[in-house]
Amino acid sequence: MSLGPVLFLAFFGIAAIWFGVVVFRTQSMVRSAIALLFSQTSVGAMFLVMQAEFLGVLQIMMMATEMSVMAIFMVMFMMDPGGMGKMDMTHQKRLSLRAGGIGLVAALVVIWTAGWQGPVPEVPGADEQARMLGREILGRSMFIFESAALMILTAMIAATMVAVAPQERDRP
Amino acid sequence: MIPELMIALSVGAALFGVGLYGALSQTNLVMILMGVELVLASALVNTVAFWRYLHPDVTAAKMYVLIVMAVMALEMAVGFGIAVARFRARGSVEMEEARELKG
Amino acid sequence: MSELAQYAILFGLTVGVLGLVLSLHALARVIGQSRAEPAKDVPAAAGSLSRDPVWVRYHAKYYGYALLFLAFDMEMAFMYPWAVVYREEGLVALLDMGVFLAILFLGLLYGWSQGALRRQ
Amino acid sequence: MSIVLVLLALAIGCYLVAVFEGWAVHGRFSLMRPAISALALLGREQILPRTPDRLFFETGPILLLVAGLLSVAVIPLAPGLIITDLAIGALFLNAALAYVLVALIMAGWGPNGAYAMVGGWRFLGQFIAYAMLIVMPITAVAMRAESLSTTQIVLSQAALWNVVYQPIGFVLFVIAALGVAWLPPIDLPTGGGDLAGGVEAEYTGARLAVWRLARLVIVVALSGATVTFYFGGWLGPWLPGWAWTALKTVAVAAAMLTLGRHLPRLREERYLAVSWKLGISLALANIFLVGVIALLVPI
Amino acid sequence: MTVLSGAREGAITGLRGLIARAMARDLCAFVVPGADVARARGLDVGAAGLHRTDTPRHANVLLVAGPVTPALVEAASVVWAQMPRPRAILALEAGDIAPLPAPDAAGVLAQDGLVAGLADLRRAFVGGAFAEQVADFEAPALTTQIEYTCPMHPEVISDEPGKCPKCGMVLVEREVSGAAQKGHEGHEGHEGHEGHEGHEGHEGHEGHEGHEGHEGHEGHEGHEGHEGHEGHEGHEKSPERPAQAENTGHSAHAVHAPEQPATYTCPMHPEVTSDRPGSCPKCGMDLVPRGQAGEHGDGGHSGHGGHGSHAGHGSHAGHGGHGDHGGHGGHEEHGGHGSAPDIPGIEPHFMSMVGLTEGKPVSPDGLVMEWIDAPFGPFFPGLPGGLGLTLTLDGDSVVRAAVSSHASGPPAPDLAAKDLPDRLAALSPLAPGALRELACRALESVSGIAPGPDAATARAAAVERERVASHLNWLADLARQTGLSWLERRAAALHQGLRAAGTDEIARRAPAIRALAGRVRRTPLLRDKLAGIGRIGTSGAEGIVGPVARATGLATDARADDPAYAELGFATLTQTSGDAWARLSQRLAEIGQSLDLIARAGAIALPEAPAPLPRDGHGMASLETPRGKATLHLILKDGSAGTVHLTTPFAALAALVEPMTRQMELAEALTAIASLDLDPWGVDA
Repeated sequence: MSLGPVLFLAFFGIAAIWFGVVVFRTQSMVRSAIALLFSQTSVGAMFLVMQAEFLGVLQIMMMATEMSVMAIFMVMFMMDPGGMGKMDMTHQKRLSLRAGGIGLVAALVVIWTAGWQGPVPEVPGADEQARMLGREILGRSMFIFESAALMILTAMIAATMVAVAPQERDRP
Repeated sequence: MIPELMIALSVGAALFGVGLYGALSQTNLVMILMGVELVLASALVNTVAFWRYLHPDVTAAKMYVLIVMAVMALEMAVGFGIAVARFRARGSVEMEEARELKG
Repeated sequence: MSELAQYAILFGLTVGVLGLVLSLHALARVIGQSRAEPAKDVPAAAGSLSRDPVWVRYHAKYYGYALLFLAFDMEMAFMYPWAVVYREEGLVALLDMGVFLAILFLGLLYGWSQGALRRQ
Repeated sequence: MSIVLVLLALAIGCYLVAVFEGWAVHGRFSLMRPAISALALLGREQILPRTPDRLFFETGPILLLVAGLLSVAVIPLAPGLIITDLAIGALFLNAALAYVLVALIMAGWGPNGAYAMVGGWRFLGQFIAYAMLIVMPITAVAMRAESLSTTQIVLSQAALWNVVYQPIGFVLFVIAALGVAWLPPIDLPTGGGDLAGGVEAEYTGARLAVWRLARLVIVVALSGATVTFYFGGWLGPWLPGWAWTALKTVAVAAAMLTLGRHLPRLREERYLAVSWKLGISLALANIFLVGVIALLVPI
Repeated sequence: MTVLSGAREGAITGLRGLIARAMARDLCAFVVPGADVARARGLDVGAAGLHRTDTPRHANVLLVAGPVTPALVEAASVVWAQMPRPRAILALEAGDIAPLPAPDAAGVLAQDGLVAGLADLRRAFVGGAFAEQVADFEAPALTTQIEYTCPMHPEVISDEPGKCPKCGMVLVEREVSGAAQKGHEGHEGHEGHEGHEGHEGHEGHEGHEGHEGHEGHEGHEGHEGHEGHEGHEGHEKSPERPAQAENTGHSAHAVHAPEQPATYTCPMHPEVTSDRPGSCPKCGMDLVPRGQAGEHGDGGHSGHGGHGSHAGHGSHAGHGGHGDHGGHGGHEEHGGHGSAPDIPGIEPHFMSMVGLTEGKPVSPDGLVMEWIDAPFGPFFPGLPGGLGLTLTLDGDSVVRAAVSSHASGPPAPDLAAKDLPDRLAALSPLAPGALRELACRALESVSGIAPGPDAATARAAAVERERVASHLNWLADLARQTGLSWLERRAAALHQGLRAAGTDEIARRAPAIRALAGRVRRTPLLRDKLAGIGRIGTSGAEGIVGPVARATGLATDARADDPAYAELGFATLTQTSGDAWARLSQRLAEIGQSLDLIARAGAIALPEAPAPLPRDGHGMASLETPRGKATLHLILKDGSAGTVHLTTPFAALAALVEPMTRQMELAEALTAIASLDLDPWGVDA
């Protein structure tokens, strides 16, 4: 093991968790969305540390755009998006805490009891990784890739169908 | 014992816990989506960690990550679409009120 | 230079920017502090004092685009790896991506026809 | 060493762009003015609006500067003269530029003022308009270079610059770049006459100085990216490579700054509609054309 | 060594001295009352080396260009307060500008004065940008009172912290300026009471929306002690209140009661108030006098605005019959789902978003959002200076617009007939020549002396010159708004050259002006930006005048009946489409036409008051000003003007704003408003 990756991994990991907690603790909805964004960005940074460069940068980029869009929807649909009223927007808190805690503990137990063995393998360079992914898309996973397209198509149609106001009068 | 893997997996577990708490405790549809996003992020972390420290030769793992990312985006698109529709119909995206109005 | 080192440099750059900004703020602080005066901290609004908070539920009328964007944006996650192997894969890549994009474009056309691509 | 040189070049480039912008906006050419303005800004009070989201208000300019600087980091000045030669540089540039949006939303939301907030959310709409137009042309560029590395992209243009090879992509990329840097005619979030400063309306003093610096860095980054992707980077006869990059970058920045002054500000609705209905179709056509050409002609 | 009136605290040391010198060379001005007025008064801010800013935050100089009205001085003091120190005032013949501090530099109202004043200012900055001791800037417009309001229910206003009676949220602090606070006490508190009183009578109004509130009330009675109803509890839990707070609502009520019939309100939207009858901007219903509305007031959602504030005040505790209605407002909100049983899992705090959105106005896409009122005046960079514009924004679109004029002064008391032309010309810096001509014509119509034909054409030429100048000035403003900086500079320069030019000079400059007009028409994307914006149909255009009317195809032009113009071969030009692009084309065409008219007239003469001034009589004159037909009624008594009644195109054009901008995107709405070329000066003289 080398110290650098471990430190960075821990740093970004803690950042990701901390921002993730902030998401549900802040009163301001925009803050909440931006906190989620930075949580995801930290996850992306962890990918970078884990030398999954393409995925890391992709995560960092996609989440910036998606969470910003999320921010506007938060502002549209949440009461008091500025968080000035300091209101409580949660329910079944105890149950949720318990569920979250149990999930966490169970996962941790599994992680720490399972014996992950072996030396850390080397991974190819980022350029080669991107190529491998490209070959994967065009080769073995071609159908997954095409079904992703169908998935996106379905989502686009579904979102349009439910969200777009019926056109009473067509504006130019 | 691979410390990097342990750290990454623990982070994944923590994100999962936080996301689960959020998804269960929030009253608002949009906030619930945020919880789900966190849960999915934890899945991403775990997958990448397994790929990196156990099976770096399996490119399909990355394909899986891409698909999960797509799911995150699509879940948001559809979720917000539903939020818009529900808000238009009911004037609220609170889950409680949705239940309340059903009766 | 290893890839991790490169990202470390970028991280260092970020920290450096933070340092730069902080030192600029420190310099500005040396020059003087802001004086609290009546109405100075009210957001400027063309000569009217408008103290009402504006953090309200904001009606962004481009949400039709935003929803389509969320989905459509994913396409590029697949396109970049595809682009780098495009030449070595040749016609297969063109056809494969052609089908992919055609499907997506269909979604776009559907959104367009249903009026998602306009101010709501 | 190369890092310091690139940062130095960046500083000089920003200064030149600032001089040029002063010329374009105020009609006066003054080499001293940006320095004087910066000094004067430092001396002004830094007002914090009442009931702001202070964290956002402070972070906005910093994040903007970070985003600008990180996007500069992958632009090669010459072979070897680059801050970090990432294998996925083009994607990284894209990712860094996405944080411009985040910075503007933060800056818009932060001060709790009407103009700023409208400006911030308006920029989100603008982003939705330009986002695909910045991604898809880069994909086409990467197709030709068979790599996402900016250095490789420059090298792939040795025979023919991309501006000739894929002119549609170039036009779309420039339109998108104007949107990223909110340069006129796409300066919707700050539009002087219709939002009175918008997102930057509440910044004063050192914060405003940082904000303006960040904006300059972004302009330089975008013109640098345009040069890298479409004008063959450091390639060129007679002069050393870095000089070519610098010259081209400043020229592109000047062109971008001048172009907008002669066009009226776009309507947001229009920008969105045109980008999505026409722009995306053209970008896809561009990819397809480049794909066909790349299969037929081996350059 | 003089110290700036807005100096920054701190001794001048090496670093601060350096910065002060840098500031002296980097002056950024916020122009009051506006760039258009400054230009019309002969100032070229850019040429003087001053950088014009859009927001006071980026400025360090407040440039007061010429005399301003008290309302504008008040607004200027707000701007001054919002500028970061060190800041300075440059006043050019501005007269008394208190409560603003004395200007740091002053000068004559001309380009020379501006340049000289700037030189003074630079020296003042070098020496006095920092000072050991500085005083706060205070002005009546800036004083505040603290009140507390619910973020979700702006109508809930309380004098002290607490929880919202409707939703249980913590009330947030809000500052209101002295004037606004008065209004709040008068209106809101009053409304609340009206609502209570009207309650008894409201059975009789079954047909009205009002009875929904009644149902809500029933629901309340059936739900005594409902748990989720924080507000009610909160109200009952706080019986002890400072005496002062307790009185607020009531005293306001008492004081304002006599004013009752003067206000009109909408039966459905009691928050809509007006001092004139008319129709409701939200629903289009006819407004009814306030007293009557009170009887229905319970149903409308801000009827409970009043209730809410009372609950917040908690002041009916000892109020006998009224106590009952205390929480009523809150319960109305509840009425919407009053039948819902208590649901396990909902914490007591749980507030209803359905209640929050119910009954609120719905946008065309069916979403109910919150609206904010954003001021876009009086000093908004892309609009005429002095124009008060408040837009109610639903996100990025405009749902309501209120136009007012901050720039019209009180009518002058007795006015000697010989001063009339000068006084009238001083009313509006944007069209002084036209108003002077109008005054002279009115005086002539009293005395019955008509000018000779040559004099008449020369005077017409002067009006035409002003028309060209005014249109160029407007063009510069439009360019500013649309971000065409080259056009702004070019139009401003041509405007400066033309303002006071003689016929030869105009003939020399005419080709450049025509070339500019041609270039504007060909500017890429400009047509795309303006076409379809702010379209006015001919049906909705009754009563409008000037280029705006002509751009919609109405050939109304006071010049058509004028013999002097008939001699010059005047023919009315019109456009058909009636949108912002048509208005631009119309004005460009009029610029060309006016240049032709001036060339044909051959001479320019400013009007003079008729030689033997009439002493008594009644006169009336009208004139096509650059913005449309203005009419002056004049009754002279004993050599002084007894009654002066001036009708400018402002009112008719301002009335267009509201219907024209409804549901428009903000930037488009502002463009549409700018395309009207409103002149807020001299409106109610």
